[in-house]
This record gives sequence, C-alpha cells and structure tokens, in this order.
Amino acid sequence: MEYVYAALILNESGEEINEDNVTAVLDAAGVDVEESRVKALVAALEDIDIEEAVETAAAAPAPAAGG
Amino acid sequence: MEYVYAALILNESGEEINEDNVTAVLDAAGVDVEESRVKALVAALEDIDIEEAVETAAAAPAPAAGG
Amino acid sequence: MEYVYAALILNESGEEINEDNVTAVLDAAGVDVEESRVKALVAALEDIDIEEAVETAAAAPAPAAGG
Amino acid sequence: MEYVYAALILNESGEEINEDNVTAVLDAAGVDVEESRVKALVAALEDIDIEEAVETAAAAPAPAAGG
Amino acid sequence: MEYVYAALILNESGEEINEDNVTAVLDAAGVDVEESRVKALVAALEDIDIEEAVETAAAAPAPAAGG
Amino acid sequence: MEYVYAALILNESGEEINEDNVTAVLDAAGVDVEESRVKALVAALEDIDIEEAVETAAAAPAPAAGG
Amino acid sequence: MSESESVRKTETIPEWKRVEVGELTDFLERYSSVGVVDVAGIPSRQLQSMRRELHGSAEVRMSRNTLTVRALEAVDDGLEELVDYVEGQVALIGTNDNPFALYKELEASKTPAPINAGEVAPNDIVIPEGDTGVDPGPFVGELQQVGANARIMEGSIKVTEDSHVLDEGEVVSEDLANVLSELGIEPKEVGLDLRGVYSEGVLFEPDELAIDVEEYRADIQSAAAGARNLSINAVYPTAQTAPALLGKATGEAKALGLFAAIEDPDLMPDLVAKADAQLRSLAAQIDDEEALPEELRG
Repeated sequence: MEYVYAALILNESGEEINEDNVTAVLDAAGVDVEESRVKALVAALEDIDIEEAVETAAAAPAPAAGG
Repeated sequence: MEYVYAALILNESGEEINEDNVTAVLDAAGVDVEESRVKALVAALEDIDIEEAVETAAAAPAPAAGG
Repeated sequence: MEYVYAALILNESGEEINEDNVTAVLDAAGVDVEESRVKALVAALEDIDIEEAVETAAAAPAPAAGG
Repeated sequence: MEYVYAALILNESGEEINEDNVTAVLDAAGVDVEESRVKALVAALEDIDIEEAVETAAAAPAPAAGG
Repeated sequence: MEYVYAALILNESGEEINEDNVTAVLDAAGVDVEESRVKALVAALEDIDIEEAVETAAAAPAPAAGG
Repeated sequence: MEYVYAALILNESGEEINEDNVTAVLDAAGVDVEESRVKALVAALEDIDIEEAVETAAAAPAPAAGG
Repeated sequence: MSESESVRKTETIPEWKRVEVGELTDFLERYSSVGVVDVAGIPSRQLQSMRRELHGSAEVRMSRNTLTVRALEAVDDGLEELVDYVEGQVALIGTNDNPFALYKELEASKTPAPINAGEVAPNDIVIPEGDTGVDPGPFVGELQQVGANARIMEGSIKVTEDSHVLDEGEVVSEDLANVLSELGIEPKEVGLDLRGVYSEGVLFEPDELAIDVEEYRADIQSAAAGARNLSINAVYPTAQTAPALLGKATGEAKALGLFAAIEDPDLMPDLVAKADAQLRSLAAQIDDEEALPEELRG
C-alpha cells in the first residue's frame, strides 16, 4: 500500500504524481522501490479524479476505531 | 492527512516512525513541514499498534459508497 | 483522546481554545502534557466549527461497527 | 457536558475520578463548578465501567445527538 | 484489468505467473503489452495467495468508481 | 473460469470474442482447451452485454467470487 | 469423397434421385455444422417463414429420408452419425455458425401453438389463476370438468389458482382441447426441433447444446469481481481499481488517525464527533439525572 500512500501525500502537497516524485517519497521512507510498480501506479492514476476518490472515502462514515 | 500517510509508509517499510523519518518523507513530497505536527504525530502514535488500527478499518464493513 | 476532551470542555465553558487553556485543563487532570500535541490540536481546531462537527456526526449514517 | 468530559479526561490520565479532581479540571477550564453536580456525577460513575462505555461508542453507531 | 485477468488464467491453468507467461497470454489476446505493467503485476502477486485475494471482498468498495 | 477470463481479456483489448481468439489466449496460458466449451462460451456471450455485466459487478458490494 | 465414387454408388438408381443426392451432398459439404431437425406438425406457411428468418445464418433442406440417409452416408466423414436421427418428418439444417448458436437461434424462433385433441402434451399443462373474461355460464362446469379450480365471481368466470390439468406425455382430451382453445392457451412450442448436430468432428445432442446464458452472465460478474478483489488486495492498481485503492488508503489513514487521536485538521471533525459519541454513551449509563446536564438526560 506504500505506493498508494505516497501518491496521496503528493496529492495533498500539490506536487505532481509522477514517477520521480513517487520514487523520491518512497526512497525517503526507506522503501526498496520497484520502478515497475511506480510506473503502474502513475499510469493507473492518470485518468482518475483523486480528489473525488478521496472525498468519497472521507465522507463515508468513519470506520470504527477502538479506544 | 499527509502526516498520517507518512507514518503509514514508514510502517510498511519497517522504518521507525520518528521525527527525522517523518520529516524526510514529507520533505521529499514537497510538504512544508511543521515541526510541531511531526512531534504531535510521533507522540500520538507512540503506543499504538498500527497494524491493528489499520486492520480495524479493513475489517469494518464497506462504508457506503457514494456518501 | 484527552486533548480533544480538554478542547471540548473549553468549548462548553466558553473559554478560548488556546494552548494555555488546554494545557491548564490537562495539567489539572494530571496529564503529562506534550506541548506539540496541544499546538497541533489548537491549530487543527482553528477552522473547525465544533457545534457543526457534532451535529454532522449525529446526522451521519451509523459508522460501521468494526471487529 | 463539561462535567462528563472532565471525568473522561481523568479516566484517560489514570487519575481517580473523585470530587477534588473533577472540580480541579473544571476550575482550570473556567467553569463555575456546582458542587452538587460533581457529587452526583462521581457517585453515579462509581458503578460504571467507563472503558467499556467509551469503546461501545466507538463501535456502535453514534447515538442520535439531539444537539 | 486485462493484466489481472491474464494472471488469473495462469493461476487456473497451474502455470507460473511470470513475465514470459503473462506476456504470452496478453500477446495472444492482441494486447499491446507494456513490460513495466507486467513486471509490476508479477511483483505485486509474488507473495499473494491468489485464491484468497480473489475471494476476499476488497475492503473498501469503489468510492463511486467513475472509471 | 479460465474461459471466461479469456473472454474478458479480449473484451478489454477490443478483439473479437470468437473461437479462434479465445482458443489462442487459452493456448498461450497452457490451458488444455476443450473446443466445445469455447463454442458454448462464444455462443453464450453473443447475448450478453459484457460491459454492463462487468460494471454491475463492480458496483455491487463485492460479490463472493467463486471458482 | 470423389465425384466418380459417388456416381458409381448411385448408378443403379433413377437420374432424378442421383441429382437429388448430389445436391444434398453439396449441401452437407457446404457447412461446418450440419444437423437434423424435426419438422413434424409445423404448418407449411410457418415453415416458410422460419426458413426466411434463418436465411443468412442457416439453411434448411428437405428431401426424402432415404435420399437424406444416402447423402449422409455418401459424405461419410463422421456425418453418417446423423443417420440415426433421420426418422419421421425431418429436414437437414446447415450452418457455419457454431452449434450452440444454432440451437439458441432455433429455440428462439419457436412459437406457441394450440394443441389438438388426441395430441401428446409436450410439457405439463397449467391453466393460470385469473379472470377468464368469460360470462357466467356452462363454461365454469367445463373448466371444473378438466380439473381447474373455477367459479363465478363478480360477474365472470374466474380460475382461483394455477391449475395443473395435464401431465407431460399424456394425451389431450376433446374437453381439454376445447377449454384451452376457449382460453387461448397455446401449450405447444412449434418450430424446428434440433435432434442432433455434427460439427467439426463432434456430435452434439440438444441437451448438450442448451446453454444457460444467465449462468455465463453470473460467471462474468464473478470473474470481474474476483479480478477487482485481486487488484485491490494485491495493491496492483488499474484504471478501474485505482479509485477504490485510494479510498482504501484514505480509510486506513482515517482509521489510524481516529484510533490514535492524531491532531490533524482533516480528522478533527471526526475526533470531535467521536468524543461526543463517547460522552453520550457514558451518559446513557448514568441513572442519576442530577449528575447530568439537561441535554444528556434520558
């Protein structure tokens, strides 16, 4: 899931979700980055309205969290 | 939410969720990092079993889509 | 959750939700206060209408019950 | 509400929920404390498992808040 | 999704899900195969119990999947 | 299910779902192809709106995917 | 099979038969799938219209059974397996479609038809519940006679429940035929009934050719859902599943944030709501109203 999280950070910071940026975030987190997975992620997100996907999830009732 | 995503990436990569690491991830993503928020995040997560917290969400029945 | 509770007490008593007040409440309760979390809390609440947040939650569909 | 929140903070900090402590927290929050209500609350909470009540809330659908 | 279907066919036929086999299946279907996506797929499935992953309803339902 | 997966790949690649193409995909996946099953599949799919069936499946709360 | 062989085999029979068998073998060799269809009981006008409808996808060829058999045997090549089906009023059908599609098309082209006295019911015959639209009179007795639950209600004859009046395989009586005709019930399905079809080396019988399209549809949905699950669970994003993965990741972050009470602006409304819910949950367990502010009293 780390690749998806990386894309979401970039989305929040307003940076472009491209291969270089995703790789940089993952590198900084000590992830052993696989280029092909970065490519696949970036490609899959190309035509997606990220805001919308995130907002739909955020609008959904909070998943139950204990404690 | 970017601070939380950063913690989640570190959790997946197995790196420690400490101030330096969180800051590095956010820096790499071009986030204008606020030290106090990083500190607060690290403090909040100190005694938390992240796997468990995340799995609680995963176990929760699908939030209604389209909310 | 104690930081959030502290903010909500202040909200009810009509006192300002600032760092000093939150710290005072937590201190009085014997909490080992972390300054960064207080700062983050106050900042996070700045743009939030607490009354509205409570009412929206009450109106929202029941959160999914987790494990 | 502030009285109950005070009890919740004490519960998290691990301090005893007694009249002095509740009063101290409310004082710190600038609440004009009514002694009789503190007494009644402390007495009422004596037989209640606060942990359980709190967790039930997290799991259960938000009780309809009249507002 | 064709890449995922290709993996599923190989899974059913008992053939290994490796780059060559996935590429062969997609080629036969007239897909203009992207090597990086094949690599990413094989990497993503490496440690996955496919039977289980197929049968486990993906936790979050499509938040209003536009695409 | 491999026959159905083969049809779905062809559907995504835009190739015609005919006996030759289905057989080619299955052959490439090392499936021991039964000609009559291919014929039955092709005939059955003539009456099915695949796009619609796939989208219905995506919208529905993840149906338990069987063998 | 060569022309000369064919000629030798048929040299003792009349010229017109030879020509006919020749045409039939040409027909058989023209199609990848050849079948035998039962045409018994199909009025010739209906048969004509069926042939027209099939035009372009399948061709029907009728002949004498003896000549049909001769042609099938002459072509050999496996087609002789169809000889067993040539009995009664039959015709050959040829198509380059696949046999499953042919069967489907023939089934779809069948039309309902009335059944006559003395005919064998092709399936169970049921007179459905409902108003017959017939005015009160002797017809109610006729209905009861054949086993239907009927009575007069609100000025007309009604069948009070679905009434099973004849089993499949039984012979239709004169009385029943009349009742069915009066009600306009047409229990027969008339059309070209495929007995067997030989296609590229394989002989298929009708029960093998009946495909459940709904089942295939369900399989497609199941396959699509399974692929979707795999894509999301294995975190292999595709254009279709990327939104769900983003949503899942967001949900996880939110769950963690609420669980750990992280002071994040995005989480604050939910944290406030969570605190409120906890407060109310606790208050609900307090019996003493003195201990509670008015808004929390039961």
